[in-house]
Amino acid sequence: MDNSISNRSKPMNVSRVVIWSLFAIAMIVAPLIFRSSLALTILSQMGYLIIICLSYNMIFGQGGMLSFGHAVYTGMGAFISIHAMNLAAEGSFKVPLVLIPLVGGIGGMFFAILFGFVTTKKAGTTFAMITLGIGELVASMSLMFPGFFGGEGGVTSNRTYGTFLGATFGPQIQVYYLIAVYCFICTALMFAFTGTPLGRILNAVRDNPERVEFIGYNTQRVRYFAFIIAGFFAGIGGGLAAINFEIVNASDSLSGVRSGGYLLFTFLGGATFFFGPIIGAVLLVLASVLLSELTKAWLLYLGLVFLLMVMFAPGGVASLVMMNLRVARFGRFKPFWILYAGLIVTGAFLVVGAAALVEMVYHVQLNAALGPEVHFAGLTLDTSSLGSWLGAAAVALVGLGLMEIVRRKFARAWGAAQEFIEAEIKRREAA
Amino acid sequence: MLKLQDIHAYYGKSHVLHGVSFEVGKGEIVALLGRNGSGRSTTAKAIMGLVYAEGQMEWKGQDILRKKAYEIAHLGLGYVPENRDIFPKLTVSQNLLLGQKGSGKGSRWTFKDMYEMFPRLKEREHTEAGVLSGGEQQMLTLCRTLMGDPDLIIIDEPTEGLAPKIVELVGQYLQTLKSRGISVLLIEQKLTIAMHISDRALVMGHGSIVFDGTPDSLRADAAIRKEWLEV
Amino acid sequence: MEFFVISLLNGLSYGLLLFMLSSGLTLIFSMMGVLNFAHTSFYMLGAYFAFTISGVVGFWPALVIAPLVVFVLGAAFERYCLRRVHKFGHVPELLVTFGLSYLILEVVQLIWGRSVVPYGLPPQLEGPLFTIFGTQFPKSKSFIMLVAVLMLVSVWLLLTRTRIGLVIQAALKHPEMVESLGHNVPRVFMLVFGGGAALAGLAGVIGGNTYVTEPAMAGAVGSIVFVVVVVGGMGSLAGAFLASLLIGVLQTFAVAMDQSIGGAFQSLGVAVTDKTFGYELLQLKISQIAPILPYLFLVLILIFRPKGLLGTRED
Amino acid sequence: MTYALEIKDLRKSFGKTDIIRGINLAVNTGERIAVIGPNGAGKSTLFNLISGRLMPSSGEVLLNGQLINGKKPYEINRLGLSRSFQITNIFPKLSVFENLRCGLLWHLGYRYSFLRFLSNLDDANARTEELVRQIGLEKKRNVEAVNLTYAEQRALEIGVTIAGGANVILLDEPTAGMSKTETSHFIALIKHVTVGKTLLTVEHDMGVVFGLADKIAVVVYGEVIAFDTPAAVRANARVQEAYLGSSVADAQGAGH
Amino acid sequence: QKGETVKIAMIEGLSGPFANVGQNQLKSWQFVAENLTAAENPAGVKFEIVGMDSKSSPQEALNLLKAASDQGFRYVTQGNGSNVAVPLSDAVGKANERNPGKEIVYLNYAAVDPVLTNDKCNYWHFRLDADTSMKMEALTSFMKDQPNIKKVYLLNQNYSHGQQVAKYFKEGLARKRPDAQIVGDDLHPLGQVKDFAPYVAKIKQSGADTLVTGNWGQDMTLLIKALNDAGLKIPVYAYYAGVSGTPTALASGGDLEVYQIAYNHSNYTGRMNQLMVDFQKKFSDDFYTFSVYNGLVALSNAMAKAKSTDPIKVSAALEGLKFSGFNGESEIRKTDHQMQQGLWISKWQKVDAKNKYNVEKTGYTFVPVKYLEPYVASTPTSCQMKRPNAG
Ligand SMILES: Nc1ncnc2c1ncn2[C@@H]1O[C@H](COP(=O)(O)OP(=O)(O)OP(=O)(O)O)[C@@H](O)[C@H]1O
Ligand SMILES: Nc1ncnc2c1ncn2[C@@H]1O[C@H](COP(=O)(O)OP(=O)(O)OP(=O)(O)O)[C@@H](O)[C@H]1O
Ligand SMILES: CC(C)C[C@H](N)C(=O)O
Ligand SMILES: [Mg+2]
Ligand SMILES: [Mg+2]
Repeated sequence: MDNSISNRSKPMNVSRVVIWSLFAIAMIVAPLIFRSSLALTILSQMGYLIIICLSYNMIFGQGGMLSFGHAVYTGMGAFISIHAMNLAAEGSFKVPLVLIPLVGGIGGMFFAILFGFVTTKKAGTTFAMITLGIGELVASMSLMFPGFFGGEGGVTSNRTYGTFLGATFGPQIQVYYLIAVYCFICTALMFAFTGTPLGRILNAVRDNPERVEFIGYNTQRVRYFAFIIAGFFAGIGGGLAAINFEIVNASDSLSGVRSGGYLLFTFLGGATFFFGPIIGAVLLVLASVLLSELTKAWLLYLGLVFLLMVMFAPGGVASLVMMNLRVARFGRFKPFWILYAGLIVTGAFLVVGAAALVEMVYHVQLNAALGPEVHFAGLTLDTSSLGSWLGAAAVALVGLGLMEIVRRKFARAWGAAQEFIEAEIKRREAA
Repeated sequence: MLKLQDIHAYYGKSHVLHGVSFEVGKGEIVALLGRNGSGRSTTAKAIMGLVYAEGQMEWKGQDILRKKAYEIAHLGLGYVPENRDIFPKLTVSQNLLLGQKGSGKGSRWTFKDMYEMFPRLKEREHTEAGVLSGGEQQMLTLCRTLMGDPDLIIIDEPTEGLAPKIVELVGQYLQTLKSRGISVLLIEQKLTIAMHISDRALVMGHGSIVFDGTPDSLRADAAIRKEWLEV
Repeated sequence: MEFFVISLLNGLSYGLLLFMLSSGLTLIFSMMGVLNFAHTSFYMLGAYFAFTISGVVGFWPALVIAPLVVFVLGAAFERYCLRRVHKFGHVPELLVTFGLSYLILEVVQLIWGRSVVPYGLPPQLEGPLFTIFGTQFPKSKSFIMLVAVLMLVSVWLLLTRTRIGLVIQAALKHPEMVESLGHNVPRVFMLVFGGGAALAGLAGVIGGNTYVTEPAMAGAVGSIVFVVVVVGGMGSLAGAFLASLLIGVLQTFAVAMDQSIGGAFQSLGVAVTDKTFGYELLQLKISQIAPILPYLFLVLILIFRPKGLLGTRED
Repeated sequence: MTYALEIKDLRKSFGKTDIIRGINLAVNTGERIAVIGPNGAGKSTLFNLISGRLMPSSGEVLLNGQLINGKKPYEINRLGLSRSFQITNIFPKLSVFENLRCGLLWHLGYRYSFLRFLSNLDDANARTEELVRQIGLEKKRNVEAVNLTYAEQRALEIGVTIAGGANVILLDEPTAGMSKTETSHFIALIKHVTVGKTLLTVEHDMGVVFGLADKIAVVVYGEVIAFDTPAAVRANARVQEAYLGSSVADAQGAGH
Repeated sequence: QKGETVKIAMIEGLSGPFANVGQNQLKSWQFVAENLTAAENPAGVKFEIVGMDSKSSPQEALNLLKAASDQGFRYVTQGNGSNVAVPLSDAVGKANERNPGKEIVYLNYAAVDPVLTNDKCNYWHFRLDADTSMKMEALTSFMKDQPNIKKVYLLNQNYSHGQQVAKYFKEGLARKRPDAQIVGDDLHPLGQVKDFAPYVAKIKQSGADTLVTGNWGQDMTLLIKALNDAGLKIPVYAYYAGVSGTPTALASGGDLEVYQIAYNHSNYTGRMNQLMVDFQKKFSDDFYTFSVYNGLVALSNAMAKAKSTDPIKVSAALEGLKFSGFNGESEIRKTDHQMQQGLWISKWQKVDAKNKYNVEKTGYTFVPVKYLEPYVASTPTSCQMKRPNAG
């Protein structure tokens, strides 16, 4: 989990060992802290989505291939896994459950080999559009073949057909740890990939495909190989999803919306950094499971967040993190503690006020007949009284005003810090 | 005509020009010399409003410091950038067409003039500009800017990549411009040409003007040459 | 014969509908390189605005006003959102439009509700225009065809009679240079984006009452418009037109074809039963996949002719 | 004997325009050749044909006796020919070090490997370090290529070109855009890194040409009108008229 | 149990493309729960319905099932889409097996895939709607008596629901009207058709005099529009003509002979009419998901019978339960948990003096044409119900 994919020295240094250990520990203790069964499913989903988003970023962030059809490979991996589980339960294909994700991986890889052969011949928009076409085709066709895809209901299975080291994989916690182990290994492998010759040449192909041809590499091959490897990991992610839900369903697993989600959240997490997609995967689960539980307006918020994030932090969350780390590394972070606190407090005012307005609007639109009261953030708002509306608007406006003041201060301080850093870098270079 | 006073310019947070002052008169060819990285191209961009700058900048008595590039262009300043910036997917004639402002009527220059000056361009009229040879592209950029009928033209390293014979041609061409009353701010590496055709020479070093005088006096000033041009 | 004529007519009218939906996208996608995922959201907005406006002033004024409102929204979006991210490249642009499509959808649902709105045809467009072989051809569809052709002509004039197209293409490569040549690049971008949005809006005004006006209408045509633009060839209006007609006709005739691969095998004497490997695929009739044929077509075109039918660029 | 590079009646036309009109050229191993000629004469096109970027319309290109026309750029590169570009063409988001290392991975046999770490490829890393030093960018070792100055980028361009250890090297206007002093440094660098190799370079700077080349090929309007030692070429009247133009006042119509 | 509160989680697509239907049904549940009379609620419990948004995604639905279980819900309900129902039923079964003491009962009020009460039947799943095989059984029984139906065209969405409609219809017709001909059997991709004119041309060419379709949503309204546009006025027998939004679109289409096969129609009198009218007054929306009513009444009866709200006891009581639903005596069949009920053929026409209920304020309504008794619609099941030993 280095700051930049391109600058690195030996793969085993102290800070790296620390980071990976923290990652492992976080995965081990997370279910001990969040104990409800919903939390456990959420954690499990984060686990395999991390694999999927990382695999997506292998082609997107590292290979410059904008795909609109990644769900094809995760989905096919999932379908193949679930059939494998059913065969295993019947006893005709003896694979222990712990190896099912690999079956999914091979499935994903198989389809990557198949479709990648045509898609990776091209890059840029052409690639993007072919993947869009293939994605739509696969998604539409899957519904037409109930034999393999199980029709509307999908294919179900039961993961408890065997035991492994005493685990039946009935309880979610066991499944979580299975996912966590895979997540850790796959993350490590994909990270390792960034440091291999193929991984580096993939970056070169992203940056300047033409020149790569003149240093001995066939760009189509490079893209194709990377695509296949990404398909493998995508398939593993799909396999784990199949184990987690014990059902695979075309409308969920293969749809264009899914593919779009991988793209959006990988980007939101930060495609230029290896660890960005991990953040993206976490956000994806939180947004789709928790946010929609909290509010009916979640799609509105999601749209807004996207718009604002892309406009103001086009490098994703990861780049925000790295920018702050950079400031910290140059010992300039001190003034920002208070500034961030200020931003958060004023921002909270703005958000609470604005969200209250939004919630009231939604309430009026959807459930007005259930009475004028909305419960929001511990408050009860009355949509029939002007006071609630004005109050919320006032809170939002005050928040906005204060935030603008803090933001200006922040921008100045930030500018100063960057100026210092630039100068410092120049100085060090000169030295 | 053009007057710069204490111009500071920045790329983001990095401070590149540290107080540049000079003037260019009507019908004058002024050479702006200096080593790589001394800030000459940045000066050109600052004039055209393409980098953030502070200070005072006047053109025909009008303040142009905070104007947008297209406004500045409409006031009669033309700019030929150093990396050519041709539009590769457009044909040669489309490139020239884009050089025109408005309908192109009343311009001192027509397509015909351009093609007469560089017959090579005429031959490649309908070719995509991206496949032109390096030198052809250089000719195209010169012509494209002229099509906009500027009163002052800022040319950044025009002889770059041109065959010796064409370099001479460009020299003549600049003098033709001068004879039509157009001022030229010439940024050059090749001292010989610059010294040969210019009325005045400026030398830049570390983001400010370190010499301002006639080519002859520059020739005479070995110390300046040694310190700021040749070492 | 009868079936052929009617199908041809259906194919052309469907093709022109597709063109109407995608002409604005051609403008934006091919000239600005922006994969505008919100394009069909503007289409939807056009329909809803027209619904509301026609309730006040009648359909015909709405036909003009609604696209203008969409134009303003599109231009504002370009001005305040898209412009900011333009410098970061195509993917952020795409994501901003993605976000916008969410927003538009939610706002539409807030204002107009989540169901179909009763946006009907004006009396002048109700009923059939003519009847051939006992099948009626509705006025509303004829009107769509007319508008599509007008769109083609006006966009074509705009692109060939002005330098807008050149300015944009050039500005994508070297925006600063184009500005230095005296062109107000930001304004051109804004106008083009607004114009593209307005075209979508116009399509919505007449598509909305000929078909259905509901929140799902944007998503339903979301990806087909890309198919048209890409198949036609980036940067080619004529290509988009040709592609629309081709897809329309292809799909319409495909509906009539009940042949399947399995059937072909059988007529060659190869036995195909439900035990045969891939039986489900083999027995799929062409008519069953007709509506998704465009995607297949897209994939094939991109493999064998990445420039598209009439395109000139490949990036 | 076989030539390092041999070109036989090579032709190329774009549409109706003939650009390369029958070029013959034979270069011995270890020779340094400068290719000069008016703008648009076809020098870069010639390089594009040799390196596989363009397909010849007819004719043959032989690399160490092996026919290479019609091959893909990467195939030709694998056979030991490498080129640089007139317009800088590097990997902007990769660091100097990574740029150079990419340049040599294939030739050290690492190909598409994804089972070993770059950091453990000691031979590749050692070579890269050496290259970094050779092109004088030690201080910018970890700087992304976009952030280099123009001259540094040009140096990197050459570095990437020679990294793979190709025997035949084509450089297209390597010194363009450099000041006099930089140019002379650069020439020294080129000489240094191409010792024992076959070099073809396009140049407009006569100082460079005469300083670097063993022989000069003059391309005019798609043909080689002279291929000789510098002294002989300088004396050649046709060359003077078509290219150098020192005394010719009527200098219009370059390339004709 | 009297006075106890029974919380039911409604896991449904409440945002996204099917939100309008989901929102309507959530209101229906809440509305009926509030308005149950003492006779309808013999257990005297208070039902509280909480909506949870699955965005119509099966995986989200499974997450929500966990969330519901965490929050102490013991009853869940869902209906829109067998693509969610099948996984949900499966997951409920597994969860109950793995977490004894936290059993959950799943009331399916609208998902009609026969598989749910056949091959994939599950003890904890109860279906309140009639499945496709039953509806087609009833429809073909109706057609038996319609001599002018000679050539039938089938047009359906190409996925399991559409395929099943075609399959069960063909079976039923062959049995009951061997003389009638199927002149076309077309499947089109779900939600991909933008203009149905080519299909209409094909139908016309086939010479069909009747069209049968299971289409819903856009695929339904666009089909009707295309039929109208082309002036092809043959009777259409449909599944989902009355779902939110579709009537509005139908009405703008003009006069077409559309029949709906369903467990209800829009012109009930008495209790159901009262509920419909009140609902429309309160929400200015239509109450059409009557299975909600049956669901709550059945649940309350079962609770009264079991004298408990414990899901284990209640589900045992639900099996084979007989109660008085909106169509009179109804039964939840013990073998497969499929409610046995009568079905209606109703016709889409303008509101008149006798049939006053104005659907979606379009001026149209669904007028009952024929009632088919439960035994007519009943179909056999292949379900091998696995019952938990305890309970
Ligand atoms: N886009 C940029 N961002 C940051 N710094 C820049 C940028 N462009 C130029 N610089 C820096 O500004 C300084 C002056 O550059 P400028 O291009 O003006 O020099 P120049 O005199 O034109 O040199 P050259 O001979 O290379 O054209 C250099 O130190 C250069 O590194
Ligand atoms: N793909 C192409 N299509 C059409 N014309 C082309 C193409 N590529 C090159 N040309 C033309 O071929 C001629 C030779 O170009 P080339 O780049 O080889 O010249 P050059 O000798 O390198 O000149 P310079 O010294 O100016 O770089 C030019 O006139 C150019 O316009
Ligand atoms: C639209 C983008 C996905 C690609 C774009 N044409 C480019 O490669 O520059
Ligand atoms: Mg410069
Ligand atoms: Mg050249």
